[in-house]
Amino acid sequence: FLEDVKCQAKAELQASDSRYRAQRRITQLLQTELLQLYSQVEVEAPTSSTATSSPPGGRADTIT
Amino acid sequence: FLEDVKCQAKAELQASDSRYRAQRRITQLLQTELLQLYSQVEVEAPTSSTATSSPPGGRADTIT
Amino acid sequence: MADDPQRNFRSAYYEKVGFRGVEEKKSLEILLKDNPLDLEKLSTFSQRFPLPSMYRIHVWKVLLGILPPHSDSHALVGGYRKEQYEDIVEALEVMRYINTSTPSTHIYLRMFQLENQVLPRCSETSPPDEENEDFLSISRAMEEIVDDRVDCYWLIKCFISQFHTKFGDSMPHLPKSLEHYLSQEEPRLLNHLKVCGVLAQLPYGLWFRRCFAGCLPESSLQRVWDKVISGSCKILVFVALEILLSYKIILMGISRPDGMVKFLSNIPQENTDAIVTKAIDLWHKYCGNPVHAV
Repeated sequence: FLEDVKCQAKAELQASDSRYRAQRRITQLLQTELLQLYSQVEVEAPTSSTATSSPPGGRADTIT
Repeated sequence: FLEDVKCQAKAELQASDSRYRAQRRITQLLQTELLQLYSQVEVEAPTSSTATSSPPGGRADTIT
Repeated sequence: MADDPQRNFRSAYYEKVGFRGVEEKKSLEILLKDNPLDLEKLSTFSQRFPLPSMYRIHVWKVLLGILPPHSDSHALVGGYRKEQYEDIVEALEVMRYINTSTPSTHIYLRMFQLENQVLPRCSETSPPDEENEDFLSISRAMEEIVDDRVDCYWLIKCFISQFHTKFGDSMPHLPKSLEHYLSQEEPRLLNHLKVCGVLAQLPYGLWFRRCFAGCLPESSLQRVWDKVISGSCKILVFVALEILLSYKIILMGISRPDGMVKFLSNIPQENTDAIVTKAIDLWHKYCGNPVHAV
Protein backbone atom coordinates (compact mmCIF):
# COMPACT_ATOMS: atom_id res chain seq x y z
CA PHE A 1 0.00 0.00 0.00
CA LEU A 2 2.84 2.34 0.86
CA GLU A 3 4.40 1.56 -2.51
CA ASP A 4 1.10 2.54 -4.03
CA VAL A 5 1.15 5.96 -2.40
CA LYS A 6 4.71 6.49 -3.47
CA CYS A 7 3.92 5.57 -7.06
CA GLN A 8 1.01 7.94 -7.15
CA ALA A 9 3.11 10.75 -5.75
CA LYS A 10 5.77 10.10 -8.31
CA ALA A 11 3.25 10.16 -11.15
CA GLU A 12 1.80 13.42 -9.93
CA LEU A 13 5.21 15.00 -9.71
CA GLN A 14 6.05 13.83 -13.22
CA ALA A 15 2.81 15.30 -14.53
CA SER A 16 3.61 18.63 -12.91
CA ASP A 17 7.07 18.47 -14.34
CA SER A 18 5.91 17.84 -17.88
CA ARG A 19 3.35 20.64 -17.60
CA TYR A 20 6.21 22.89 -16.59
CA ARG A 21 8.38 21.75 -19.50
CA ALA A 22 5.57 22.33 -22.01
CA GLN A 23 4.94 25.80 -20.67
CA ARG A 24 8.65 26.51 -20.74
CA ARG A 25 8.84 25.59 -24.42
CA ILE A 26 6.01 28.01 -25.17
CA THR A 27 7.84 30.70 -23.26
CA GLN A 28 11.00 30.13 -25.21
CA LEU A 29 9.19 30.38 -28.52
CA LEU A 30 7.49 33.59 -27.46
CA GLN A 31 10.76 35.01 -26.25
CA THR A 32 12.45 34.31 -29.56
CA GLU A 33 9.52 35.90 -31.33
CA LEU A 34 9.70 38.96 -29.13
CA LEU A 35 13.41 39.43 -29.62
CA GLN A 36 12.93 39.23 -33.36
CA LEU A 37 10.09 41.70 -33.28
CA TYR A 38 12.07 44.16 -31.19
CA SER A 39 14.91 44.20 -33.67
CA GLN A 40 12.40 44.57 -36.49
CA VAL A 41 10.75 47.56 -34.85
CA GLU A 42 14.14 49.12 -34.26
CA VAL A 43 15.25 48.60 -37.85
CA GLU A 44 12.03 49.85 -39.39
CA ALA A 45 11.60 52.93 -37.27
CA PRO A 46 14.88 53.63 -35.55
CA THR A 47 14.05 57.21 -34.67
CA SER A 48 10.29 57.30 -34.30
CA SER A 49 10.21 54.30 -32.00
CA THR A 50 12.56 55.89 -29.52
CA ALA A 51 10.58 59.10 -29.63
CA THR A 52 6.94 58.06 -29.66
CA SER A 53 6.70 54.65 -28.10
CA SER A 54 8.37 53.30 -25.02
CA PRO A 55 12.00 52.70 -25.86
CA PRO A 56 12.70 49.02 -25.31
CA GLY A 57 16.17 49.69 -24.00
CA GLY A 58 15.40 52.19 -21.33
CA ARG A 59 12.59 50.59 -19.49
CA ALA A 60 14.56 49.32 -16.57
CA ASP A 61 15.49 52.84 -15.60
CA THR A 62 11.95 54.02 -15.03
CA ILE A 63 11.80 52.74 -11.53
CA THR A 64 14.94 54.23 -10.12
CA PHE B 1 4.57 7.02 8.57
CA LEU B 2 2.19 7.01 5.64
CA GLU B 3 1.20 10.57 6.50
CA ASP B 4 4.85 11.42 6.44
CA VAL B 5 5.31 10.15 2.91
CA LYS B 6 2.21 12.03 1.80
CA CYS B 7 3.46 15.27 3.36
CA GLN B 8 6.77 14.97 1.66
CA ALA B 9 5.16 14.32 -1.72
CA LYS B 10 2.81 17.25 -1.25
CA ALA B 11 5.65 19.65 -0.49
CA GLU B 12 7.55 18.54 -3.57
CA LEU B 13 4.47 18.88 -5.74
CA GLN B 14 3.79 22.37 -4.42
CA ALA B 15 7.30 23.50 -5.24
CA SER B 16 7.05 22.07 -8.73
CA ASP B 17 3.67 23.70 -9.24
CA SER B 18 4.96 27.06 -8.14
CA ARG B 19 7.61 26.82 -10.82
CA TYR B 20 4.90 25.99 -13.36
CA ARG B 21 2.73 28.90 -12.28
CA ALA B 22 5.62 31.32 -12.72
CA GLN B 23 6.00 30.04 -16.27
CA ARG B 24 2.29 30.60 -16.90
CA ARG B 25 2.56 34.21 -15.78
CA ILE B 26 5.59 34.69 -18.00
CA THR B 27 3.70 33.30 -21.00
CA GLN B 28 0.79 35.63 -20.40
CA LEU B 29 3.06 38.63 -20.15
CA LEU B 30 4.92 37.70 -23.30
CA GLN B 31 1.68 37.31 -25.18
CA THR B 32 0.43 40.71 -24.12
CA GLU B 33 3.73 42.26 -25.01
CA LEU B 34 3.75 40.61 -28.43
CA LEU B 35 0.22 41.70 -29.24
CA GLN B 36 1.07 45.24 -28.35
CA LEU B 37 4.20 45.18 -30.40
CA TYR B 38 2.40 43.74 -33.42
CA SER B 39 -0.14 46.52 -33.42
CA GLN B 40 2.68 49.01 -33.04
CA VAL B 41 4.49 47.55 -36.04
CA GLU B 42 1.28 47.77 -38.05
CA VAL B 43 0.66 51.39 -37.11
CA GLU B 44 4.19 52.56 -37.68
CA ALA B 45 4.85 50.83 -40.98
CA PRO B 46 1.57 49.52 -42.34
CA THR B 47 2.85 48.74 -45.81
CA SER B 48 6.49 47.89 -45.45
CA SER B 49 5.93 45.45 -42.60
CA THR B 50 3.44 43.38 -44.53
CA ALA B 51 5.74 43.37 -47.51
CA THR B 52 9.12 42.65 -46.02
CA SER B 53 8.47 40.69 -42.89
CA SER B 54 6.11 37.88 -42.12
CA PRO B 55 2.53 39.08 -41.58
CA PRO B 56 1.96 39.90 -37.93
CA GLY B 57 -1.63 38.76 -37.90
CA GLY B 58 -1.13 35.09 -38.47
CA ARG B 59 1.87 34.31 -36.38
CA ALA B 60 0.63 34.74 -32.85
CA ASP B 61 -2.08 32.15 -33.36
CA THR B 62 0.32 29.44 -34.27
CA ILE B 63 1.91 29.52 -30.87
CA THR B 64 -1.01 29.64 -28.49
CA MET C 1 10.14 27.06 33.65
CA ALA C 2 11.96 29.47 35.90
CA ASP C 3 11.39 33.09 35.05
CA ASP C 4 14.82 34.45 34.42
CA PRO C 5 14.90 37.83 32.73
CA GLN C 6 18.68 37.76 32.70
CA ARG C 7 18.78 34.61 30.70
CA ASN C 8 18.69 36.08 27.25
CA PHE C 9 21.10 38.78 28.05
CA ARG C 10 23.40 36.07 29.24
CA SER C 11 22.87 33.89 26.21
CA ALA C 12 23.64 36.81 23.94
CA TYR C 13 26.71 37.51 26.02
CA TYR C 14 27.89 33.92 26.04
CA GLU C 15 27.17 33.71 22.34
CA LYS C 16 29.97 36.21 21.91
CA VAL C 17 32.20 34.52 24.45
CA GLY C 18 31.52 31.15 22.92
CA PHE C 19 30.48 28.94 25.80
CA ARG C 20 26.74 29.22 25.96
CA GLY C 21 26.79 29.65 22.19
CA VAL C 22 28.45 26.28 21.72
CA GLU C 23 25.77 24.59 23.80
CA GLU C 24 23.01 26.25 21.81
CA LYS C 25 24.68 25.48 18.54
CA LYS C 26 24.84 21.82 19.48
CA SER C 27 21.16 21.65 20.32
CA LEU C 28 20.31 23.35 17.04
CA GLU C 29 22.48 20.85 15.21
CA ILE C 30 20.52 18.04 16.82
CA LEU C 31 17.26 19.65 15.69
CA LEU C 32 18.61 20.04 12.17
CA LYS C 33 19.41 16.34 12.00
CA ASP C 34 15.72 15.45 12.39
CA ASN C 35 14.06 14.18 9.25
CA PRO C 36 11.48 15.55 8.78
CA LEU C 37 12.50 18.74 10.51
CA ASP C 38 10.27 19.75 13.39
CA LEU C 39 9.18 23.26 12.44
CA GLU C 40 7.67 23.93 15.82
CA LYS C 41 10.86 23.11 17.65
CA LEU C 42 12.89 25.14 15.19
CA SER C 43 10.58 28.11 15.72
CA THR C 44 10.84 27.76 19.47
CA PHE C 45 14.60 27.60 19.30
CA SER C 46 14.77 30.69 17.20
CA GLN C 47 12.34 32.55 19.46
CA ARG C 48 14.52 31.81 22.45
CA PHE C 49 18.06 32.00 21.15
CA PRO C 50 19.92 33.93 18.53
CA LEU C 51 20.54 31.70 15.52
CA PRO C 52 24.22 30.88 14.96
CA SER C 53 25.10 32.76 11.79
CA MET C 54 26.29 29.63 9.97
CA TYR C 55 22.79 28.12 10.21
CA ARG C 56 20.70 31.27 9.97
CA ILE C 57 19.94 31.22 6.25
CA HIS C 58 19.14 27.52 6.30
CA VAL C 59 16.77 27.85 9.24
CA TRP C 60 15.08 30.88 7.69
CA LYS C 61 14.56 28.97 4.45
CA VAL C 62 12.96 26.10 6.28
CA LEU C 63 10.78 28.30 8.49
CA LEU C 64 9.62 30.31 5.48
CA GLY C 65 8.78 27.19 3.49
CA ILE C 66 11.41 27.75 0.82
CA LEU C 67 12.74 24.33 1.75
CA PRO C 68 10.33 21.60 2.90
CA PRO C 69 10.65 19.81 6.25
CA HIS C 70 11.98 16.64 4.64
CA SER C 71 15.71 17.05 4.25
CA ASP C 72 15.90 14.45 1.51
CA SER C 73 13.69 16.69 -0.64
CA HIS C 74 15.96 19.69 -0.25
CA ALA C 75 18.05 19.03 -3.34
CA LEU C 76 15.00 18.54 -5.55
CA VAL C 77 13.07 21.52 -4.22
CA GLY C 78 16.18 23.69 -4.17
CA GLY C 79 16.58 22.88 -7.85
CA TYR C 80 12.98 23.94 -8.56
CA ARG C 81 13.53 27.20 -6.72
CA LYS C 82 16.61 27.93 -8.76
CA GLU C 83 14.86 27.16 -12.05
CA GLN C 84 11.95 29.39 -11.13
CA TYR C 85 14.34 32.20 -10.31
CA GLU C 86 16.23 31.81 -13.58
CA ASP C 87 13.07 31.57 -15.68
CA ILE C 88 11.76 34.82 -14.31
CA VAL C 89 15.03 36.70 -14.70
CA GLU C 90 15.36 35.51 -18.26
CA ALA C 91 11.84 36.62 -19.19
CA LEU C 92 12.31 40.03 -17.61
CA GLU C 93 15.52 40.47 -19.57
CA VAL C 94 13.87 39.55 -22.85
CA MET C 95 10.99 41.92 -22.15
CA ARG C 96 13.57 44.57 -21.31
CA TYR C 97 12.32 45.27 -17.85
CA ILE C 98 15.83 44.70 -16.62
CA ASN C 99 19.29 44.82 -18.11
CA THR C 100 22.85 44.30 -16.97
CA SER C 101 22.94 47.62 -15.18
CA THR C 102 19.72 47.16 -13.20
CA PRO C 103 20.42 47.08 -9.45
CA SER C 104 19.63 43.67 -8.01
CA THR C 105 17.03 45.02 -5.60
CA HIS C 106 15.08 46.42 -8.54
CA ILE C 107 15.36 43.06 -10.28
CA TYR C 108 13.88 41.42 -7.19
CA LEU C 109 11.04 43.93 -7.18
CA ARG C 110 10.19 43.25 -10.82
CA MET C 111 10.34 39.52 -10.19
CA PHE C 112 8.04 39.83 -7.22
CA GLN C 113 5.63 41.95 -9.24
CA LEU C 114 5.67 39.44 -12.08
CA GLU C 115 4.87 36.57 -9.75
CA ASN C 116 2.07 38.51 -8.11
CA GLN C 117 0.67 39.69 -11.42
CA VAL C 118 1.17 43.34 -10.64
CA LEU C 119 4.03 44.06 -13.01
CA PRO C 120 3.18 47.45 -14.53
CA ARG C 121 2.95 47.69 -18.30
CA CYS C 122 6.17 48.76 -19.91
CA SER C 123 4.67 51.98 -21.17
CA GLU C 124 3.18 52.91 -17.81
CA THR C 125 6.16 54.39 -16.13
CA SER C 126 5.41 55.40 -12.59
CA PRO C 127 7.83 56.17 -9.80
CA PRO C 128 7.94 53.51 -7.08
CA ASP C 129 5.15 53.95 -4.56
CA GLU C 130 5.42 53.46 -0.82
CA GLU C 131 4.80 49.73 -1.01
CA ASN C 132 7.62 49.40 -3.54
CA GLU C 133 9.88 51.43 -1.29
CA ASP C 134 9.15 49.07 1.60
CA PHE C 135 10.02 46.16 -0.65
CA LEU C 136 13.25 47.78 -1.81
CA SER C 137 14.25 48.62 1.72
CA ILE C 138 13.77 45.06 2.92
CA SER C 139 15.60 43.82 -0.19
CA ARG C 140 18.60 46.01 0.45
CA ALA C 141 18.88 44.69 3.99
CA MET C 142 18.39 41.08 2.93
CA GLU C 143 21.04 41.50 0.31
CA GLU C 144 23.53 42.45 3.02
CA ILE C 145 22.67 39.30 4.95
CA VAL C 146 22.46 36.77 2.11
CA ASP C 147 25.15 36.24 -0.51
CA ASP C 148 23.45 33.85 -2.91
CA ARG C 149 21.09 35.65 -5.28
CA VAL C 150 18.60 32.82 -5.61
CA ASP C 151 18.37 32.47 -1.83
CA CYS C 152 18.16 36.21 -1.47
CA TYR C 153 15.18 36.58 -3.82
CA TRP C 154 13.31 33.69 -2.26
CA LEU C 155 13.94 34.96 1.26
CA ILE C 156 12.74 38.45 0.39
CA LYS C 157 9.66 37.11 -1.36
CA CYS C 158 8.68 34.66 1.35
CA PHE C 159 9.58 36.98 4.21
CA ILE C 160 7.34 39.70 2.84
CA SER C 161 4.52 37.33 1.87
CA GLN C 162 4.54 35.54 5.19
CA PHE C 163 4.70 38.82 7.05
CA HIS C 164 1.58 40.11 5.30
CA THR C 165 -0.34 36.89 5.67
CA LYS C 166 0.55 36.28 9.29
CA PHE C 167 0.72 39.77 10.68
CA GLY C 168 -1.24 41.93 8.26
CA ASP C 169 -4.14 42.10 10.70
CA SER C 170 -1.93 42.90 13.69
CA MET C 171 -0.05 45.72 11.97
CA PRO C 172 -2.58 48.50 12.68
CA HIS C 173 -2.53 47.64 16.42
CA LEU C 174 1.21 47.86 16.95
CA PRO C 175 1.35 51.62 17.60
CA LYS C 176 -1.24 51.27 20.37
CA SER C 177 0.70 48.38 21.78
CA LEU C 178 3.87 50.47 21.79
CA GLU C 179 2.03 53.24 23.63
CA HIS C 180 0.85 50.72 26.21
CA TYR C 181 4.29 49.33 26.98
CA LEU C 182 5.83 52.79 26.99
CA SER C 183 3.29 53.80 29.63
CA GLN C 184 4.52 50.87 31.72
CA GLU C 185 8.20 51.52 31.26
CA GLU C 186 8.53 55.27 30.98
CA PRO C 187 5.31 57.25 31.44
CA ARG C 188 7.19 60.55 31.47
CA LEU C 189 8.53 60.00 27.99
CA LEU C 190 5.11 58.94 26.76
CA ASN C 191 3.67 62.12 28.18
CA HIS C 192 6.35 64.18 26.47
CA LEU C 193 5.58 62.54 23.15
CA LYS C 194 1.88 63.22 23.66
CA VAL C 195 2.43 66.85 24.58
CA CYS C 196 4.60 67.37 21.50
CA GLY C 197 1.93 65.76 19.38
CA VAL C 198 4.42 63.35 17.84
CA LEU C 199 2.81 60.11 18.90
CA ALA C 200 0.83 59.66 15.71
CA GLN C 201 3.80 60.60 13.54
CA LEU C 202 6.46 58.23 14.83
CA PRO C 203 8.22 56.33 12.00
CA TYR C 204 5.84 53.37 12.19
CA GLY C 205 6.37 52.57 8.52
CA LEU C 206 10.08 52.15 9.05
CA TRP C 207 9.63 50.23 12.27
CA PHE C 208 6.69 47.99 11.52
CA ARG C 209 6.12 47.76 7.76
CA ARG C 210 9.84 47.56 6.97
CA CYS C 211 10.71 45.63 10.13
CA PHE C 212 13.56 48.08 10.83
CA ALA C 213 15.22 47.56 7.44
CA GLY C 214 17.16 50.75 6.81
CA CYS C 215 16.98 51.63 10.50
CA LEU C 216 19.22 49.04 12.15
CA PRO C 217 22.48 47.75 10.69
CA GLU C 218 22.17 44.20 9.36
CA SER C 219 24.14 42.57 12.18
CA SER C 220 21.51 43.74 14.67
CA LEU C 221 18.63 43.49 12.24
CA GLN C 222 19.05 39.78 11.59
CA ARG C 223 18.55 39.02 15.28
CA VAL C 224 15.21 40.83 15.13
CA TRP C 225 14.24 39.04 11.93
CA ASP C 226 15.01 35.69 13.60
CA LYS C 227 12.05 36.43 15.86
CA VAL C 228 9.80 37.75 13.11
CA ILE C 229 10.47 34.79 10.83
CA SER C 230 9.88 32.31 13.64
CA GLY C 231 6.49 33.83 14.38
CA SER C 232 6.51 37.02 16.42
CA CYS C 233 5.66 40.50 15.24
CA LYS C 234 5.42 41.71 18.82
CA ILE C 235 9.20 41.88 18.93
CA LEU C 236 8.95 44.89 16.60
CA VAL C 237 7.07 46.78 19.29
CA PHE C 238 9.80 46.08 21.83
CA VAL C 239 12.60 47.12 19.51
CA ALA C 240 10.76 50.39 18.90
CA LEU C 241 10.19 50.72 22.64
CA GLU C 242 13.85 50.11 23.40
CA ILE C 243 14.89 52.71 20.81
CA LEU C 244 12.66 55.24 22.55
CA LEU C 245 14.00 54.26 25.98
CA SER C 246 17.63 54.32 24.86
CA TYR C 247 17.35 57.85 23.48
CA LYS C 248 15.02 59.11 26.18
CA ILE C 249 17.29 61.97 27.22
CA ILE C 250 17.75 63.21 23.67
CA LEU C 251 14.05 62.87 22.91
CA MET C 252 13.07 64.73 26.08
CA GLY C 253 15.22 67.58 24.84
CA ILE C 254 13.45 67.85 21.48
CA SER C 255 10.05 69.45 21.31
CA ARG C 256 9.51 69.79 17.58
CA PRO C 257 7.75 66.73 16.14
CA ASP C 258 9.67 66.84 12.85
CA GLY C 259 12.98 67.02 14.70
CA MET C 260 12.05 64.00 16.74
CA VAL C 261 10.89 62.01 13.72
CA LYS C 262 14.06 62.94 11.88
CA PHE C 263 16.20 61.73 14.74
CA LEU C 264 14.27 58.47 15.14
CA SER C 265 14.41 57.76 11.43
CA ASN C 266 18.20 58.02 11.49
CA ILE C 267 19.28 56.69 14.84
CA PRO C 268 23.00 56.34 15.56
CA GLN C 269 24.30 52.97 14.36
CA GLU C 270 26.71 52.37 17.25
CA ASN C 271 24.86 50.64 20.04
CA THR C 272 22.10 48.95 18.11
CA ASP C 273 23.27 45.51 19.26
CA ALA C 274 22.63 46.48 22.85
CA ILE C 275 19.26 47.93 21.89
CA VAL C 276 18.22 44.67 20.27
CA THR C 277 19.47 42.60 23.21
CA LYS C 278 17.52 44.75 25.66
CA ALA C 279 14.46 44.67 23.40
CA ILE C 280 14.53 40.87 23.36
CA ASP C 281 14.80 40.84 27.15
CA LEU C 282 11.84 43.17 27.48
CA TRP C 283 9.87 41.09 25.01
CA HIS C 284 10.53 37.97 27.07
CA LYS C 285 9.65 39.83 30.23
CA TYR C 286 6.22 40.89 28.97
CA CYS C 287 5.34 38.06 26.65
CA GLY C 288 7.12 35.22 28.43
CA ASN C 289 9.71 32.83 27.19
CA PRO C 290 8.27 30.33 24.78
CA VAL C 291 7.81 27.01 26.57
CA HIS C 292 9.09 23.67 25.30
CA ALA C 293 12.74 23.99 26.05
CA VAL C 294 14.98 22.68 23.33
